[in-house]
Amino acid sequence: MANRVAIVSIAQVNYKEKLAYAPEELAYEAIKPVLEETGLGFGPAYEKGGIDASLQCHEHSRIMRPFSGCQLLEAVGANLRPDEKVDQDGALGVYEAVWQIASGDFETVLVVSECHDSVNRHAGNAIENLVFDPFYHRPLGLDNCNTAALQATRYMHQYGVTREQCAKVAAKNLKNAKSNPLALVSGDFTVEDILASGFVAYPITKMETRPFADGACAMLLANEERAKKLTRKAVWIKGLANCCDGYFIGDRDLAESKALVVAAKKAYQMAGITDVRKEMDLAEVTDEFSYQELMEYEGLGFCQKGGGGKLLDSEETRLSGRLPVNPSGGALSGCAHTNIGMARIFEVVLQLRGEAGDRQVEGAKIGLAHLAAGPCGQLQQVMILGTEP
Amino acid sequence: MKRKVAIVGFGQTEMVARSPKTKMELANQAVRRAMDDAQITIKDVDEVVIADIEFFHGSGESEMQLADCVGHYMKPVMKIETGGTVSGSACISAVHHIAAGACDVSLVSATGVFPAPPPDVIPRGAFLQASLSAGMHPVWEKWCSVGAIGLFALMANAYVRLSGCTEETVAKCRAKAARNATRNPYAHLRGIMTVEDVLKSPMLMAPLRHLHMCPITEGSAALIFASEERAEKITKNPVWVKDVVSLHGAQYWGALHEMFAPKERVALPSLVKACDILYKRNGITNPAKELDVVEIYEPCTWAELVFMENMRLCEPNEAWKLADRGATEIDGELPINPSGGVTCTNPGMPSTMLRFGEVALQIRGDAGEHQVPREVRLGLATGFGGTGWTPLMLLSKYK
Amino acid sequence: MSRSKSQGQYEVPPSHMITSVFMEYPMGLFMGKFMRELKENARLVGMVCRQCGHTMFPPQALCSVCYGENFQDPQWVEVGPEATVAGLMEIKMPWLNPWTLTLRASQYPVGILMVDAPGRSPGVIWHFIAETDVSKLRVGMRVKAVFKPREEREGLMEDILYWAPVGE
Amino acid sequence: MTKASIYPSELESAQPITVKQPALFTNVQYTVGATDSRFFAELRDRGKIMGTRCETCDLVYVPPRMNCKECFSELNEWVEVEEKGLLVTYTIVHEPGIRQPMEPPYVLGIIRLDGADTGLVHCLGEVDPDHVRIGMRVQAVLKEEREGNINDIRYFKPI
Repeated sequence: MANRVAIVSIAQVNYKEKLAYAPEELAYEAIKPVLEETGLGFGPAYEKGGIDASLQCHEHSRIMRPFSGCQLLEAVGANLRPDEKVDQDGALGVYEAVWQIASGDFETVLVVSECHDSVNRHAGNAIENLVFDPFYHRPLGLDNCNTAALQATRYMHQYGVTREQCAKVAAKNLKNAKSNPLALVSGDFTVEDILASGFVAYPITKMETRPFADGACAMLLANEERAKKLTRKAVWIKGLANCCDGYFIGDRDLAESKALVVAAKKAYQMAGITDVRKEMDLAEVTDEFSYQELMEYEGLGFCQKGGGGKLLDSEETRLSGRLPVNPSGGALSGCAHTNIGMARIFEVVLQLRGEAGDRQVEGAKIGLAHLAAGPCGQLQQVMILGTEP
Repeated sequence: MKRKVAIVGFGQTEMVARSPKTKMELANQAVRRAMDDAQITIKDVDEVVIADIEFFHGSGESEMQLADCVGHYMKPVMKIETGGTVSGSACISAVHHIAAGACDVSLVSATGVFPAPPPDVIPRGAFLQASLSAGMHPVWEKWCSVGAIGLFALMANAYVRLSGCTEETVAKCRAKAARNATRNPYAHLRGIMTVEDVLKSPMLMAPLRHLHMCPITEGSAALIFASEERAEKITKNPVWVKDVVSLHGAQYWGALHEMFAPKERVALPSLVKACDILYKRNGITNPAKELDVVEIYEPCTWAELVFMENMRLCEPNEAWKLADRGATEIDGELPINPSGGVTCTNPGMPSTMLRFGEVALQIRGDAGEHQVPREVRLGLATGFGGTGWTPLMLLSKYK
Repeated sequence: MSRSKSQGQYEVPPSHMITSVFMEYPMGLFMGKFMRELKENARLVGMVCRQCGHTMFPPQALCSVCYGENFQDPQWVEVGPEATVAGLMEIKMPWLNPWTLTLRASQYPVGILMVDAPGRSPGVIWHFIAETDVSKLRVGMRVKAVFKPREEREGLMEDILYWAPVGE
Repeated sequence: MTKASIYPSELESAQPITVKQPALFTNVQYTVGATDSRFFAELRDRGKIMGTRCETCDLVYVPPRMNCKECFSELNEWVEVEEKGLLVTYTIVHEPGIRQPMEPPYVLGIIRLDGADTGLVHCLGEVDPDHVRIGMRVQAVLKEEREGNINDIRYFKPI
């Protein structure tokens, strides 16, 4: 990238239920460590030196409150200061902040993502149903899970991927999560345990879905000059891209993600990556449902089309493998909805800073953080991060 | 900004109280008109920024729903959700993307469609007022639902008390808006209105009468931004984005006491501060002289007067005198809201973008019957929303 | 395959979505204390920012004005129960009760109240004024909160019945 | 990273307070637009399933679309497609949820009708969930009394 941008500080709270805390209180638990680490504060608007701007990520449809950005204003120091609200995953907030800084308008931007999944614990699948078409799809009770199941069946049928291979993704990630103190669920589970956890929608079982959680994540991004002054552990954004597929799931070939292929190609090009399998040290991908990780191996070019199951079986993507995927335990170990992608970036940054504790990937210098959002992963985003600009 | 950015296309649908079209159909129509205006096709568009508060549509994740009809299928998309400011914030996002080199052509789309329960279950007006109030704190402020009307009634009261502005002058101001809207084929409330018509309209909350408050409008708008190199290829008349400033506020309306319970002058703090910053950054010392046209986001008639003062277009408590002598008319010395403004058309999500787009039309000289009759070189557009937030865009004919 | 060209809109009923969905909002630690005090003691509590003296009403962990932290040793203060009317709204339209989604109307006007507080700014609240004849009300008049009896209070703003004018 | 909370223990030890409110949009009507109204009117009045065709891309969209997402051209050529088609994919829904057209467990599928290039999402009936296979032929079963919505198709059944 011509105008270099780095992530200079990160913090995240764990994923336990936090109904005792208001959204701004929860968010500030993640913001405070960032302020402490960088020693920065919220100065007068459009004056350089402190935190220039804030960017909130909060999906208002998940809390049924429009302009939900209002809630976090105090915590992100937004009163009479520049502030933006991305109504999508925190990963898109990081994407937006990168361009805000690269545009030259701001030098530092604080990105905060907050989500209480427990707010809608009485709402069942109603919130997810609202994403679908009000004429053709909502009346059929569609939600994220049963549409994901439609995709899973198609994908498995197309490429002969087995239910055991999907369950193995969950087993791998939950095992990785054992050394992640933020994780909600972790442990040594067998493929049989996971397959026996009961169907949510065939072929997806309960343990193959993301446990709902409450969480907040904060990151400070800075331009090159400021980043170098603020930290010796800057993690650089080397490439980033997102791409949106069509809305009607019946239009799409659900066995592959065209949008991911487009996003990955663009991000690799920006980062100067020619052979992702050789060059990438680790990847954090969205595994809201276990089968997604296998499809994403393919879309990201870690293997050939249809080779996701085999790549997993080769053990290359486990923690000690050549290309560890989801060393954090992924979303399958628990994640709040709006944080799914941002938590992936968080883990990659932690790994590249060498602060991942027992799950540290030795010598990690370049990592990939991926987000899939929307019905059957309609929106895909790829971000390449590195220890060198 | 690292690169120059220009507006190259603007499109809007007809604005009506209730549209027979779906949100997707309206969005598609506005996007087509913006692309026709720029004479480009969807292939020329690199990315889309969606401005939406899909809560008002009873939906979720609307950037997914709009993919096929707005045109970000197989393209990058970003969705911004602030408040009434949302399309302004989204335009600023697009400007950032282009300035940073993320893309060369960015399309911003905003659509306001307001489905409601069957009228015998809940009347539409009360329901929409409740949807606005749903943005407030669930215990502290939401319960009594005074919302925007309450806030602006208080502001109007305070302004009358401090400035001595008469009800006739404000009605005159409203009649000016109606006159301008009548010349704007896309405006919602069109038709000549007399001072008497305004003064006879039902009282909502004294001194705010029905005609003083913005209507509920359904419609869509789209703006296309491009980098310097592309803009000059696309059009002979790019409208250059000189600067953008955006300021937010506090969570509770209580922080806006300078607006509804002021001591000397009514002030929207974010607007005062944002204008100070923008003028300073751009060397504007006498905004009333230097700006050729201003589009203000005025949710009620009084807001136009108050915001003029906050923008330093005149002395505090003096705006009504300017309006009274016709200075803010389309052919006056400082034309304000030649489009008819928000009191004549308020589709919610696209409202701020309409201000930006209308200034662009004026600078291009393409505003047709509501064109300001002089050379328009520099124009300023404001937005309003959330708990008193302000996005500003300064647009210029010259680079 | 039969083919025909499109002609305008067809009459079909709207897509009608009925769902009964409840959301559970977390009020938070600081708002929680406000609600408990209101319910149990009919007291209005706020905070005064330790950094800038701004009155935070309702209480907040972080100051709206100076973004200062106020959670270590928060400066709790009693706010009210008296207030000065700063503005009046005579609500002429019925509005929706967010707890039941049914219409309600009030015989009382709503006032924007500057509640007495020890900080450098007043607490701001909007609430009913117990006077149906608006001509008797004026900006600057003093009012006092009248609470529901203990057994009817739930910790909500509705626990205050209205604000009654204080005799001068 | 998991430090003790930053907030006063006096507040944290209290019972958390939440408020339960109904979501506002619990009863809402969506106006059916120009394209969709024709689909539902034809389904109701003639029992036919219609799509729109993009001449440039030679694609037939079911449900009908106002514009082709590939080339963005406006679509106004209507074509009737068959009531029979191929099951592209399916799932067996086990979790109860809102607006489900049947009691779980039930089968939800995507059906590519003969003459269409896209799939229609709907549920399957008159079938043992364990016997559902991708690629099986299915046929729409319409309601006798139709109102003009997607549930006028009761379900698809195997042929």
